[in-house]
Amino acid sequence: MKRIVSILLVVVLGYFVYTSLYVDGFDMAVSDNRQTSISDAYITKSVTSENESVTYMESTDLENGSANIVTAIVTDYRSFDTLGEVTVLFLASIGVSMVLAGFTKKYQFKMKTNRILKTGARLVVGLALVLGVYMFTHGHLSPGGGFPGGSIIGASILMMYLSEENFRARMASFKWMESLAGTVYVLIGIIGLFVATYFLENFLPTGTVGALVSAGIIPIVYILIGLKVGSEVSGIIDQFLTEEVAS
Amino acid sequence: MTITMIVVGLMALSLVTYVVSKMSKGLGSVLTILGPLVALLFFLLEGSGIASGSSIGILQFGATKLGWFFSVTMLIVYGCVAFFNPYWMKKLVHPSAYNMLYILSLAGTIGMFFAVDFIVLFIFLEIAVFASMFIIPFGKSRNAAVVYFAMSTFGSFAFLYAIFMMYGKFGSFDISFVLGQLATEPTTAIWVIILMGIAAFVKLGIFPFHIWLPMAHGNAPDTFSPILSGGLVKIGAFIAIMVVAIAPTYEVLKNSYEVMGLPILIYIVLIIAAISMVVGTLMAIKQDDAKKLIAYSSVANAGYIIVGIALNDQLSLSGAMMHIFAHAIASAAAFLSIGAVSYRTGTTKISELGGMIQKMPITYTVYLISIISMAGIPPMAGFISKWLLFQSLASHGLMFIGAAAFFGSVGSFLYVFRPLSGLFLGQLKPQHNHVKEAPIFMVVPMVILSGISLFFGVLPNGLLNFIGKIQVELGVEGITTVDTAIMGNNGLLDPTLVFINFGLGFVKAFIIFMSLSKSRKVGLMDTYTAAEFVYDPNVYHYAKSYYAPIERLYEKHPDIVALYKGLVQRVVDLGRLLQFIFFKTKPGTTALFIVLTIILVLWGEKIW
Amino acid sequence: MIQIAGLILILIGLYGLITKRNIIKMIIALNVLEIGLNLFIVSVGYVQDGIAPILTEVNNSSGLIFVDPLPQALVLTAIVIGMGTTALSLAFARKIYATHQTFDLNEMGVEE
Amino acid sequence: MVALSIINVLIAMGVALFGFTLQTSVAGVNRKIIGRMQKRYGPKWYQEFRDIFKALSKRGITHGWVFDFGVMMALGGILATAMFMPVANIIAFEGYDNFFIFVYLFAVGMLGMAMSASGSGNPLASIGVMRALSQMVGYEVPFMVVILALVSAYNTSSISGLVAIQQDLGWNIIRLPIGALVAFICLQGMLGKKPFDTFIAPAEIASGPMVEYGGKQLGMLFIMHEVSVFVEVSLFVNIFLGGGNNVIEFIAKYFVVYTLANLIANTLGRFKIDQVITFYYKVPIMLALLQAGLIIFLGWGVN
Amino acid sequence: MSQPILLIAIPLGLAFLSIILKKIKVPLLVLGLLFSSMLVFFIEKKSYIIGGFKPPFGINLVVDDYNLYFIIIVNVLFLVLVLANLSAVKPMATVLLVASAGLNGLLLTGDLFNLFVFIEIASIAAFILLTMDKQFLKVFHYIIIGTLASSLYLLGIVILYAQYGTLNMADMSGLIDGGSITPTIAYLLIFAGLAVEVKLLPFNGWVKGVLETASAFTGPLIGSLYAGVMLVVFGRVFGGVLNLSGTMVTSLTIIGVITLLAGEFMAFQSKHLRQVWLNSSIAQSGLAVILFLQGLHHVAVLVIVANIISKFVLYLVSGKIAAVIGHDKIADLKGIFMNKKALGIAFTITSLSLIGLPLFFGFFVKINILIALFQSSNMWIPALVLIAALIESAYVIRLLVTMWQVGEEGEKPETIEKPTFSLKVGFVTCAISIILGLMLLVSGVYPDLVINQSVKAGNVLSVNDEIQVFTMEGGLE
Repeated sequence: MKRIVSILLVVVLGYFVYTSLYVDGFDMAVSDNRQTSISDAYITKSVTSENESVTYMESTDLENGSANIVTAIVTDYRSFDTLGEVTVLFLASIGVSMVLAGFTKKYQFKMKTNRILKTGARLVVGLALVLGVYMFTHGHLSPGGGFPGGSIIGASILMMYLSEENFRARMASFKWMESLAGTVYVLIGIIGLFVATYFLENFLPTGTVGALVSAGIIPIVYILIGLKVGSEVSGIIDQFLTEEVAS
Repeated sequence: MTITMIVVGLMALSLVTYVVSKMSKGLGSVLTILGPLVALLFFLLEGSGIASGSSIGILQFGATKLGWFFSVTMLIVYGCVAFFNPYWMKKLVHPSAYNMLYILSLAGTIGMFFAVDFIVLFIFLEIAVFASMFIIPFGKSRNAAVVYFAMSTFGSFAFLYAIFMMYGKFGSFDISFVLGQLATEPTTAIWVIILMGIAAFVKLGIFPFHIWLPMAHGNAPDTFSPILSGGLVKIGAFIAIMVVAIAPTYEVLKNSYEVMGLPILIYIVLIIAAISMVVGTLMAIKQDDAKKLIAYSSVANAGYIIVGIALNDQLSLSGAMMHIFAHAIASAAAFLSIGAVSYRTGTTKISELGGMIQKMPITYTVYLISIISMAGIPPMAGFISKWLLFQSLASHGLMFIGAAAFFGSVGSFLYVFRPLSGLFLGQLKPQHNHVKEAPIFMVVPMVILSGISLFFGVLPNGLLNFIGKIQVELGVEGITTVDTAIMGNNGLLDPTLVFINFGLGFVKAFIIFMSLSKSRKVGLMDTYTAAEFVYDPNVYHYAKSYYAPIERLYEKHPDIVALYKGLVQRVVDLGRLLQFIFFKTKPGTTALFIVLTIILVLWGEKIW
Repeated sequence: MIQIAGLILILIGLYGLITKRNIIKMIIALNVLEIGLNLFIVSVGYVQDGIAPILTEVNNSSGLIFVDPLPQALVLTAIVIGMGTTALSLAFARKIYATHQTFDLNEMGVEE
Repeated sequence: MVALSIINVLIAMGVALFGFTLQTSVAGVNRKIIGRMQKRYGPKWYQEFRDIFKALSKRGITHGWVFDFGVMMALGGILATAMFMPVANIIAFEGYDNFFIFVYLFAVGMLGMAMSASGSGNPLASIGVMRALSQMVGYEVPFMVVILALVSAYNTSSISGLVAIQQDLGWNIIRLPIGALVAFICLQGMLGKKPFDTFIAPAEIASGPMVEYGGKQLGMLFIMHEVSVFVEVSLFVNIFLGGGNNVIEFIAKYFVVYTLANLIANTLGRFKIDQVITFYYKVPIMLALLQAGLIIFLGWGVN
Repeated sequence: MSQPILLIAIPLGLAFLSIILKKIKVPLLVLGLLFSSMLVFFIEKKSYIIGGFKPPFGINLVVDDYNLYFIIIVNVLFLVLVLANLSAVKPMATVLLVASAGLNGLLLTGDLFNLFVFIEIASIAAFILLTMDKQFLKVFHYIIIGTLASSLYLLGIVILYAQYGTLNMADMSGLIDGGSITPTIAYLLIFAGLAVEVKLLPFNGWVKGVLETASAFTGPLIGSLYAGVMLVVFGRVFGGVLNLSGTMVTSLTIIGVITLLAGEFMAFQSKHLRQVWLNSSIAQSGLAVILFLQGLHHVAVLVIVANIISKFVLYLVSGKIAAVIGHDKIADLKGIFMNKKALGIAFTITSLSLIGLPLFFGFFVKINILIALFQSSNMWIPALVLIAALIESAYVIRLLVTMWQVGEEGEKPETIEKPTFSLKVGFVTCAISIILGLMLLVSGVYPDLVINQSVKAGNVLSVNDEIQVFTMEGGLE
């Protein structure tokens, strides 16, 4: 009965939302070739300077040098959001460790891992770590970036945890990394404020669009984010794979 | 000295009093005496033409005769009652706070009477209310303060709403301007009149808003009950006068349906006033606590005041004002005498006392004089006002209201006699054998108040002439007096003549009495007992359920307190229900509510 | 179409939140809701025949038709935030389990 | 002070004295009549005077100052009330003989007596006072309502004014029989005659308020009682029977009213106190309101 | 130097640092907050660009009369709160720094999506802070509902983005005013999202569990600062950006009114101190929301300011009482202030201000609410507001009387012994309560500064030349 009512309610809600979005003159449907002026400016990188078009490996010294436009938005145009996002993750990792404060002993799975798994895992972990690092260093050029990169690092740590019974990452160093990465991110912002004019301003030369060393602070920020996210995710994983010390 | 200076000075004094009281309780309580007395002195010296003084911010005052009249009444009461404060310092829980709030409530009332602006009026009204509210729990009851404040706030908010209705229409808070404009907006005007009327009813303790009066007056500290009954209740009368006399009520209501030549609304008000006379009287008759009894009598007397104000003619209005004055003085004196008894014996229950006249004759005399005034018996001030009111009732031919008024009047003989007989007369309880007369500084203010009652009962014309001037100020024909006689609609009253006649009669009786052989003095236990030997004064005293035969007749009366309790219970239940519905520990429920709300709003959007 | 799918996922998530009394299931429902939301956001930025907004050697000019990059950036943020809250709520779930020995709200008996 | 010349005061005192003499005599005569009715011989017509003087001459007891003071206050109040009473064409204070003065000044005397009685310390007295006051609640209201209607209709509350109007229009008792009936029932209560003598109830509460009195206090209370009966009956005579053109007519009417009341009293038993109140709030008040309604709304009998 | 971004950046940076510099966590926290509360006084009113891109494209922070007012209050109170609970904050120092940054971000940001991020930061910080009270299940409730709420909010702004192609508040506001369609569903979703945080009635299932056990630290933080900031955000979004009209205003106002009344009803029946205040907070939020929806921003601002300050003191004192006595059942707190008069006086002043008695700040709030409502020719809302105020007065006075007086009904005080338990509350708490109480008293006698500031603040959201307010100095202006 409860379920039927709930389903009914949800369906009614869906109907109302649907009609308000698509029927009552409020046009949410995908229109063709609709570019908002803002996104257009992001794509042509013409927010501060008048810029007709951007060409890969040709345009130089633009307001933003990232070939990946999403990255450009995430780490430059709306970098402040990203700082907040990092903070959320940071908070989550602190929160997890505070909530599970008594949980210190590593969780013992019932199933024992075998040698193949262990060896395979080590192999993959190395590759995965490299992949992660690649991801966040090339975030301004290709899909990916700090967050996926960091997550991949976290995933590799998880793999180690699962495959090796006694493996325990050194959380202290992760903490240092996390802390330093975060602090440096903020510092970069503040440097922007003092060296240039604005907080988080891209005060380095942006170089050529598409080059590895380009786009000013974007790669630095993404590396920091990658390190930070990686260490935070690892921290969370570490915390989750522990259990309460029986007292 | 200007009004502004007095009001601001009193407010400052209240803080000073607090600080001084922290150092020395006695000194602080002396300040509570000096404050009102000095202010009274200024008012009397400057007369009703006292300068209003420059405004401080929004605090702007305008001198009116009406305000002067009320202020002086209030100051007399406050000044006289304050003499009791030093004696209560060690009995109170928070003596410093008491002293501060005492002066603060005075400042509130005085400020209110002279306000030219509704907001200022409201500010001071609320100050008076909350200052007094905090004093009440120093007495016997904690709930009383809450009930008082809740009821009072109900009235205040009705008033506030009315103020803002007028503001919404006329864009101003200026009292005379706004009330003057009222006739142009009849619909608003009627609402304003009703709401302000409710405010007046609540403050005065008119049925059905009277329940706070016995609770608050009966349970407040003995030093503060006289203030509540004699002073603060009269705020309601002030508001009522404002509604009926200053606002063009009769003009607004002139097209409405008429009963007995009066607009229906006025007639309803009269009926409510009549009910409150009857209810107040009946409830007062059955009280065993002397303070509660006087409190209920205030309810009944408030009915008279409202009748007088509502009729708003030459005689009734002057009767109402005279009654305000007379009742303030008399009820303060009555409460003070009960307070004095309580000071010496620690109780105000009639059935626990008896024969106090032997120990406290002056207190007894003060009580006697004040109840004579409260019952409206010559030669006290209360008679003048009742006579004027009856004149007006008779000339309007309001027979039902009249019947209620007569009932209240006769009933007042009953209830005032109950403490007189049970508390002061009769057998003295053995445990009170060592009680002494009240201290001299408690006796002095009581005697002063009694003197005022008597003086204005014999020579009221000075006061009545002033009331006449107030009436003219309010746009009503003033009361006319000839020498010592008062001109009524259908007869003359010469209080002086009445007093002289009474004096002559008394002298005759005195002569007869003295010329005859002297009686032998015997003790109170030495009485006719039908040959029974009675040795215990406790069992030989008729004070418990004094009016049992009458009380039996209406013991099954509907209880208005239960009604209010039910209302409060409903609020509590509703709150519990809401809390039960909305505050579950299950997030799913909250999510459900969110979904439901969104659906409902969207649905509303679709429909309209 | 994808928008509709996103909306449906949101509704499923809501349904789960309303009916489920199991903490883990509630967290899952919340995740479903968030995924639906993310899907919706991304689909809002879709442009007919648009390509991913990355300049590469193939798509080397900004004159091409790209899909709206902003919603994608928003989704990135939203995903990470969602992950953070999920992690936190799972930690809470573990803690609650440690105290009550159950994930089911009905069995905890703390209803007032 | 318009009215207060020595002459007026002397006249007023004369009225009071006249009232006392009249009522005491009439009461004596009535005792005779009642005696005859009961197949007794009855006392002499001046027996009441004898009783009073006897009491006054005795040496009594006192229970403290309020006991004496109350008696004086009672007698003083009642005498002052009687001084206002117009008797036929003898009016001490023309225009000032306001009805409300009678009611309230009368109460001073009553209060004095009640105070004195309670001050005696005897619970029986207190019970008597309580009953008297309770009874007052009963009879006062219907009576006042009728008077209110009259005052409202004639626009005067002066007793002499009411008398004068009746001399033009005729007696109120004829034109307003319901009101007169109510007033008479109330008079019965005021006088404390059976069936409304509950507050005295000699055999039950030993004469109630009077239980402790003897000697001069009792004598003074007798005087006070006689004067108060004079005031009460005279009010009825003046308001409903048109007073009198001369003293003889007034005395005749007075006699008739008082005797009638006495006769009725001697044919009835005694109500309990709550029966008294219930009775007054059933019959007389309804009749009074009916009469008032007839007068105020319909104007019957007043023009 | 007076860059408002530092209000966010410095605490964030310190927060990141503090996890390695564990030993000096608390000094870092105090330092950061001290810095913030100094900085707020030097901030200029203008729009600050972040990252060098002008507003519709980049994110900007806005400092205007509206939020500057609250930034000052919130930062100073945050510092004060930490100082009052210095012994308790050690484990939470990092989170507190983030919370401070989050609250400042909520107040400052001029971008709708950035607002979402800060809502998340602030609420996650709140979740973690609330674990101090060890009520995990109840916080879990908050997490679920809070996350749901922010998802709804996000959905709303995405729909708006799809419609108008911008996320900047000022830009959005202009486009909405110029546009032809009313995106009702988006408004409603945003409303639902914010309503959870501002505790409107059907949305606030989490409040009771969280706040009724709140300590002297989490209580003022969540009940006063968070609530105030969320209301400010609500005002910013619904007063400044979205342009409601027609049925929508009515429906949402009804929700506000229900919240107001139901909050007071629930508070009236509450038997525990903190339960009373949480219900009263709900009611006050309802009131502020009503005023914002009716376009009476300046009075809504007044309500928020009064509510932040008064609830701060009330939760602080109540939390301390609960900590010292061990419970907060009102019936067992008879005469608790008799041995701690200073604290009691502060508590009393604050509660009297809450119910709007003259001489206290709340009075002018009440008067101005009524003036504003009547000016917009509303008849029903003021009546309901007054009914709510009536109920509020009743329970607050009942509470005060209980806490100042000993003895059962009918007992005379002179016969009763004074309570023996003593209320050991630190000097700092007392001092803070008294100072805040005195502020309410002073601004109750001279409210002009606050009121004028509120009018300025309100005018930021929508300029209204015909605003009339009642002040001490000039009466009706």
